[in-house]
Amino acid sequence: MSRLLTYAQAINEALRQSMELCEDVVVLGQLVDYKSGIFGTTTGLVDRFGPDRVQDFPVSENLMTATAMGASLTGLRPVIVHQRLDFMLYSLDAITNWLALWRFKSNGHSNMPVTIRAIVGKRWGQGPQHSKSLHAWFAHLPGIRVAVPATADDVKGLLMESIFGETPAIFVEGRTLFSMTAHVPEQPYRVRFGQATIRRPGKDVTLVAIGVIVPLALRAAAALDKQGIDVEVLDPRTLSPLDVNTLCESVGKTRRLIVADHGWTSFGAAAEIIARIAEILGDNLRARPVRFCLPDSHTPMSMALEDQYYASDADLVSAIQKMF
Amino acid sequence: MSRLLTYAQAINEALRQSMELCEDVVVLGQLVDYKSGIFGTTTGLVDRFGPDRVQDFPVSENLMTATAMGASLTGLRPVIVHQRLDFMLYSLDAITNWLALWRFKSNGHSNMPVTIRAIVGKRWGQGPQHSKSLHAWFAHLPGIRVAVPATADDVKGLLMESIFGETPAIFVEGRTLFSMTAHVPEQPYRVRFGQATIRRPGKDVTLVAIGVIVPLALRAAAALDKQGIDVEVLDPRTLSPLDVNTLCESVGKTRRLIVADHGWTSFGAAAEIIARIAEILGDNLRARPVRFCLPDSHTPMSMALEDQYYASDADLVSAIQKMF
Amino acid sequence: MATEPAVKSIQLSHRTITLIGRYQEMEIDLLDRQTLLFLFRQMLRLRRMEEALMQEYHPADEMRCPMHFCIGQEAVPAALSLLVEPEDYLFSHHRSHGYYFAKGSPLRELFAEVYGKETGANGGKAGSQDISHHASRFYSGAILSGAVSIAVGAAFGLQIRKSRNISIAGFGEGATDEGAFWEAANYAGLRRLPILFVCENNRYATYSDQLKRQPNDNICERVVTFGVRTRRIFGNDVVKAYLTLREEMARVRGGEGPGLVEAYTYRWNSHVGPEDDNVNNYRPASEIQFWKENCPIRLLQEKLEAAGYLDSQTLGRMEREIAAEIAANFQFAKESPFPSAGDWRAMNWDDSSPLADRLLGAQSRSEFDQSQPEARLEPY
Amino acid sequence: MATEPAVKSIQLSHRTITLIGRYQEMEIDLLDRQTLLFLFRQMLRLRRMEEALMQEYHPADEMRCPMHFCIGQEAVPAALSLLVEPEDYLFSHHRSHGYYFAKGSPLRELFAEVYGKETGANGGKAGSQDISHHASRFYSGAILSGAVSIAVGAAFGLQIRKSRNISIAGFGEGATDEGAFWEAANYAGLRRLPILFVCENNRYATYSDQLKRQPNDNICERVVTFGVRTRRIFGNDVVKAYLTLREEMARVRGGEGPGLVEAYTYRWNSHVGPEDDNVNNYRPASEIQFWKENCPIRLLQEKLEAAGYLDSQTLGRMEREIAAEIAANFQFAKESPFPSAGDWRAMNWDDSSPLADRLLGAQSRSEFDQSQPEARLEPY
Ligand SMILES: Cc1ncc(C[n+]2csc(CCOP(=O)(O)OP(=O)(O)O)c2C)c(N)n1
Ligand SMILES: Cc1ncc(C[n+]2csc(CCOP(=O)(O)OP(=O)(O)O)c2C)c(N)n1
Ligand SMILES: [Mg+2]
Ligand SMILES: [Mg+2]
Repeated sequence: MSRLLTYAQAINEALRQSMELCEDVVVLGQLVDYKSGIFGTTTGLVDRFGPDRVQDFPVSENLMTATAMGASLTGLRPVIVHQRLDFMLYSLDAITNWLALWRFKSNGHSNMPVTIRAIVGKRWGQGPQHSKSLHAWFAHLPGIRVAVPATADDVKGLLMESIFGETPAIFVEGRTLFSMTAHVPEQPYRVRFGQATIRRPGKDVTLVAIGVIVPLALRAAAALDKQGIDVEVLDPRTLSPLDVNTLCESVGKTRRLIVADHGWTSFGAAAEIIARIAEILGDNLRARPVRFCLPDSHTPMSMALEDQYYASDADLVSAIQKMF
Repeated sequence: MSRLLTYAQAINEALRQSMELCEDVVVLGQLVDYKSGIFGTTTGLVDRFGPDRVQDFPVSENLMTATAMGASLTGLRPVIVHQRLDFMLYSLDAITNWLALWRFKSNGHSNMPVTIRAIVGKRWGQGPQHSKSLHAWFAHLPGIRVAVPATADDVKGLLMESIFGETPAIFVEGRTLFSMTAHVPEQPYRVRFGQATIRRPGKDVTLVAIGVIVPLALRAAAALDKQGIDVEVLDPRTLSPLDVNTLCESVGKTRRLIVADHGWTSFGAAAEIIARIAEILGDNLRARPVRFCLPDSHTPMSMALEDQYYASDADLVSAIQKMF
Repeated sequence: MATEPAVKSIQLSHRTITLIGRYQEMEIDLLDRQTLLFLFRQMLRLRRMEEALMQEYHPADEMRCPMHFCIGQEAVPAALSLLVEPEDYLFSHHRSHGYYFAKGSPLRELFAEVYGKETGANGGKAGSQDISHHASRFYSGAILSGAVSIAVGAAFGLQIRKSRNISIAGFGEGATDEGAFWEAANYAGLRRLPILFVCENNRYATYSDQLKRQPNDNICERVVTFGVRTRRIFGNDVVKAYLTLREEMARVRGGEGPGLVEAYTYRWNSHVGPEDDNVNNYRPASEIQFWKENCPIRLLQEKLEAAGYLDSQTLGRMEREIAAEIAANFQFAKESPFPSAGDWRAMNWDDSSPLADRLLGAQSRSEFDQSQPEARLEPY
Repeated sequence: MATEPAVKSIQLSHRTITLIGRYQEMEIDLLDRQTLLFLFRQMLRLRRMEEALMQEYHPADEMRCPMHFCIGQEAVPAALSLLVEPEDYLFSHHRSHGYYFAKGSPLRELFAEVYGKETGANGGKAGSQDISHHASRFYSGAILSGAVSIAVGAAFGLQIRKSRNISIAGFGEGATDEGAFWEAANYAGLRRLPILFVCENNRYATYSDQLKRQPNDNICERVVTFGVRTRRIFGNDVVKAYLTLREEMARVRGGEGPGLVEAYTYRWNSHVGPEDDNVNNYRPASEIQFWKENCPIRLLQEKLEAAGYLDSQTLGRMEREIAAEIAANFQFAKESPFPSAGDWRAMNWDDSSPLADRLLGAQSRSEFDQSQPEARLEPY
């Protein structure tokens, strides 16, 4: 049985079901225990599971991460939430010098199943300190899994997979997705890391769309369909591990590649995807691969500048047209 | 006039001359004012310029970075030093949420000319918390320049360019380079950001070697020369800005590209370079581009594992041979 | 009012403060009429400005950025505005308007900024929570405690240049949850930096009570152990705020090292935006009522009126002047053009280098001897 | 010795401590003979182990990793070793050997680890400064204060499971420079976590004097304001260390909330490695001399001999046993094979998911309606 749920509701359900299934699951984060519940994603949990398991944390992001890590050593499976990914930057020592290398350093004796949710703001004047998406950074780290779920059903399945998995994961959640709906199965289920999905099959060009860009990519693909360009939209769902097989299959078929990403262009996730294809498929492409990413610039606050900073459906359409 | 100086001596000279040229230059870092002077790079400075300008800082990396930033607002030109890049991770909030976006956010009214030196350990059991090189992360950041100087003459020129420039820069300094010598001009001089250098011209393949890998690349090129493979060794010197022109010229000529980097393979600097070439040159290559980077793994301490983790000259030679 | 304890008799804390009922201890005799009226006018200006921005915020929806209003917290900014010097540095957090105002930065540029206009203080790049005004040495930002750390750096710069100017960092009690804050306190205490920390303790970080995040309501007791002088005051008494800040700023300016003033105060509104956030049920109605009754403007106004310093005519004139100023600011903001993007690279990197051009020659190209061995590491 | 103040009469600090000359206040009567001898033996074992490792370090150059020896600082680890329970968690910093030893983790695996062997506690992946031993709940790491934060997390885990076990974090005074430390103290105080902070204040972080980095030598006074009980002791008095730690651990275990013990002590060696780092001229010779005279082992040994608890025969036997143990550890380490790399991915990621396999079903594929609008943000 599945119902239409919003992305935020799907997260909420994933957390609630995980906490029901296993009392080791705890949720830490600033304001997780208020009614507004981090855009609704944690609403109601504290009433059900109490303040030990659903805990408003001091504004101490580095410690929050380390707390989750230490708690995981005692068998807990913590989920931590950052209302903005930007706030998480205080915790990069904990993530990079400790969490990422814990398993490695322990020689495989000890894992830290910690799930970190980071929400990325977009538009409406979020500005440079409330809108960064650093998924490319996280995906560079050995020992960390990175999910960029685009739909309600994926976010639920990936979250539960992460909570009950053994390797720490960072979820980069696009805030503008939170009210979008999809059919979400009622029962607990998993979506595996490292398995891309073809959101729209096509034969002319592979459009890899990362996370929050997926709806835009699908709209652009629909528009191009009318113009006779058949776009295959590939959603990797997780960047680490990255499903290279599905990627190669798709590009092997279409022999055109464009990567759309809500991150900065240079040294970003799109570079990795293009480099992988270049390494593996070499000169088998019919067009030069294209990056469709944010400019290499911090985020402007003004709506006038946002309109230029964030691409529109039409921009993507015309970027793809140029490949033909 | 130039003399043979070690890399460490060249840094020391750059700092000393900069402090002589301009009293706004200050050096902050743990232990910069002791005789051992951060591998000799700061030795003697405190005697000459006093403890206000050469300052042993508390073990508070985030604050140290912010202190440099605030000081730069008052007109100072601070250089800060991290004995290991790993320690700098505590400061990623200051760098990413503040320093990188300061100019942008101020609408160009205010710059923060801060130079951050980060030293990367290698081998002899440095292990996972003393050997990370995150240059790819830094290069992803708008508003930050990233230098990866490989030689004594470059490090002096780039450091002085950075100290007297207007945009913050991060220097990633490979510790194993510190005793290597080059002819270093006596007078103060500049090496500009965004200008690659061809360390060895060749016609068969472009080997882009980043930072600490340069000596290894040159040795491999020499070995391949004897086998009739003429390698062009390109040292980008800075990753941000990246000298795309020289890169394209070289690869346009050799039509083969291999990128050797002392960073993790996935989502790293090599991906960016390969993606740039793919975007610009498309299918004009005679071989698939190749990444020659560290495995996607944290650094093992054991010398036995180090030998497998860090590539040898011979590994690079054979990686290049396979491209033919 | 014998049953209500005076603020002097209690240990100030958000737990005890409502016990005092109506605050009675403002001592206007300590200041001259002109200063008092100026303080009053500044508080009123700030209040009216915030009210006007709130009013316009929705449904007009032309100011599209998160905005943290400071209604109820006017005393500290008003007091600061009389004390801070143009060459001092002032840093603030997300709740920036009061501090921007205190630094005397041009208000119409704040209005234009929150409208995202080219004429804004940051050309529309920053918005309310990240606004800065370099020419007047005002800077803010939305990452808790981040600007406090940078303020310490400015103080260090001033110190080694032997300037008589000081650095001031304004923030809320929430910022002291961050380790970054304690690094700042430690270093300020260590070097006896010319910095004044101004903590407006309004009890909450968003909805979260201080005692949900910290074991005690004792920021002063903690900070003083880091070598920073501390003062705790009832922050809605603008006379007290003014005198305390004046004293502390003088000491900091005089080389006596860093100080912190913790001002107990309260925001009337929701944490962000003009919406009501009571749905989260985090503040007792009686507490809100206590603070509204002890509105900093009203407390002073009553004293001024009783002393005959302020009559309805003067007040009316003030209101009209302020209204006109606000109207002009809105007009400026609304009529200003939007920015257009242009060159993203130049916005983020400055590729010019006037100083390097002057000081540095070009390099002669040299060769690298590839036969030399790489360094073999020692333990360190 | 009337001219020398007893430690009781001074405020303990590294500035004043050398005034006491020879430490006279060890009270062995408070402990039974067996405990005293065990403490002595543990200190001696640790000392001899460190000496042996130092001896072998250069020029043999087979232990290729930075190593921070703890000679001179044996009292706290020895005391801890008698008090910590197997199910307690113990976290340490780069100077890890004493803590590893205290947790009762297998010493031969430490030897094998620093030789980079497959049989090492971490299979040669971590080395001295990052060593851990999961089975015995011991963890360390070389980033200052990082392990302290994780220790707090373990304490939180123990607390919500209502365990009677506790978490212990060992670190130096240098770690308290980091903001991370104060976040940890704040949260431990807030939640009254079952954690014991053990700060070995040896005055220096590498070469840098505490008073070059902190305004005062007053970690206890600072920490107590964060809601953590504190005790300051002369850390070379192993009886004092034992009694203090015993008391504090009992309180933590008993649910009385977090505590910190600050033990004043001293490392005899260079900061890292067996080399001498006096070239940096950072420690007065008289200070080194004071601490060597007040060697924790010697202080106890003299008392034991005076009390007739220890004679040269017993001591000789102990030394022989210890030497044999050390020799066996070296042999084990040297004879063990080096690891080979194998699968880098599996070393860094665990792709198995036994729990997920048990709890979760597979997903049915669903469609996404691309015509729906994206969310338009509100202020927050
Ligand atoms: C590093 C960081 N974490 C979290 C936030 C989210 N946040 C914005 S305002 C706020 C509360 C701030 O409280 P306080 O410092 O007391 O200032 P107030 O809003 O009460 O004036 C929080 C947690 C942030 N801006 N930065
Ligand atoms: C975050 C971080 N910054 C810097 C260092 C470098 N470092 C290694 S040990 C040390 C000094 C530690 O002093 P303390 O904490 O007092 O412990 P001790 O060595 O005296 O036992 C420093 C600064 C580090 N390991 N981690
Ligand atoms: Mg507050
Ligand atoms: Mg120390």
